[in-house]
Amino acid sequence: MTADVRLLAGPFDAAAEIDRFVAANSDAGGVASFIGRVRPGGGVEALELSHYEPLTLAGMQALADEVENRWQVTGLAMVHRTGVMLPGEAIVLVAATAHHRREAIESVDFAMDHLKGDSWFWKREKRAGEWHWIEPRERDFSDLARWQQ
Amino acid sequence: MTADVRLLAGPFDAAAEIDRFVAANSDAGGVASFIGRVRPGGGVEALELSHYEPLTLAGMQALADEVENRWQVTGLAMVHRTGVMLPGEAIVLVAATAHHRREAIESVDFAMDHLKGDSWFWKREKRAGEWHWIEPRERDFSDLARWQQ
Amino acid sequence: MSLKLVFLGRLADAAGAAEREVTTVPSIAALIAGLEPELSTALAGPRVKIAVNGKIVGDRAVFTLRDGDEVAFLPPVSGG
Amino acid sequence: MSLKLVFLGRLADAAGAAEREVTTVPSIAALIAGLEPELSTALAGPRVKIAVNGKIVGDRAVFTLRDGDEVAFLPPVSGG
Repeated sequence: MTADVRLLAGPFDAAAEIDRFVAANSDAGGVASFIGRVRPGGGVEALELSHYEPLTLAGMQALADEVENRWQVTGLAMVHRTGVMLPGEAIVLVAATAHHRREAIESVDFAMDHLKGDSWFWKREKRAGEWHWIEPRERDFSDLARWQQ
Repeated sequence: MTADVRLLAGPFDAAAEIDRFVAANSDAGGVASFIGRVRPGGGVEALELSHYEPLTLAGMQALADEVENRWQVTGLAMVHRTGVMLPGEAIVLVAATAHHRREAIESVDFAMDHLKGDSWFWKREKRAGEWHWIEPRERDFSDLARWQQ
Repeated sequence: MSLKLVFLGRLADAAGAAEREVTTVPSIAALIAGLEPELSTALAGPRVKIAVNGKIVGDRAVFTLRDGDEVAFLPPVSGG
Repeated sequence: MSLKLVFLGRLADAAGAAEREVTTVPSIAALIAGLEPELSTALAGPRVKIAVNGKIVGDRAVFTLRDGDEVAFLPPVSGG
């Protein structure tokens, strides 16, 4: 199995990616997925994700390898935006198939926790015309800690 | 919030349902979902799900209510096929949005465990031209037991 | 003067049809006893649940059937 | 005879640009010490990681820089 791991500089259609993933994994009984988007409302006018290619993409590949080691996934896709995104635009898609439904769901859960809390992305939000850097959140560390038992 | 709970007698496009769900929940930051399909291969020529409308749909509605009570879901869809399905066809789609990503993922996990192990569906498979009823599986009970702690 | 019986899952095979009309009888025990022996045995097991007019019957021993009731026989549901 | 510096996240604001070229110096300590004081302070913190040519540096005290190296300064990543 080869994981489909991509960094995209421009907008992507997350539902179409799921459609493609389902078609590419036609032998799978189930597909778990998570789509993360820029939340409309709350005063965020834009979101920018910076990355450092040599680390960011390599880190996502290493994460995909770890998912494959922990669960019997038969298909895995991780697609992540970079650059400036507007409210409603997709930031990230993770989709997985596995031998059992719960493994597929856990794989997605694990990959999302690590993409959010343990990846080489730097994020800032534009509010009232001003950019503000986003710091790490306590919740991200506690989400990650769940997997270290 | 009103959950979108449906029993469908004919084929449906699960990725298109996710697309519609994402559009209907445009204020949500993330969408977790699971698509279950008739697994191709393994000798299954067709799958038939019988239901008893007064219990099956009411049971799915009650399950949706329970999901809403346990998690702060902001959107929930449960779409389930009935009748005869061919390999590759979608059987079930669950999609959820919630205030936090992990709540959305857990809601989908919970709903799938209960749809699979605790719903009014009777299932038979056609193998080599013969229909065989499917009995409950031990794994379904253990999946359900996780939520009763 | 009749009850509508609904047989789900493999019980439809045992009954030879998914539905059947029978003359009204007052109790579930009498209803089951009045069917052909093999079907009667299949329905009497503790794992078969019974719904009357779409509601699961709690204690079938004390339940009174009425004309026009729909009585559904529900074997254990299938897994994943 | 130069190093390429890359500043990520808020460090790009502190540096005034995402990238910069500087004359090669042998150690990371010398590199940081040679920058303007505010930037130097921002880079010296223990939460700022350093990557050379795409690999995180383990012990920056003993790392030797070479002509043409790309040195990236990585502040803590952002959360969810």
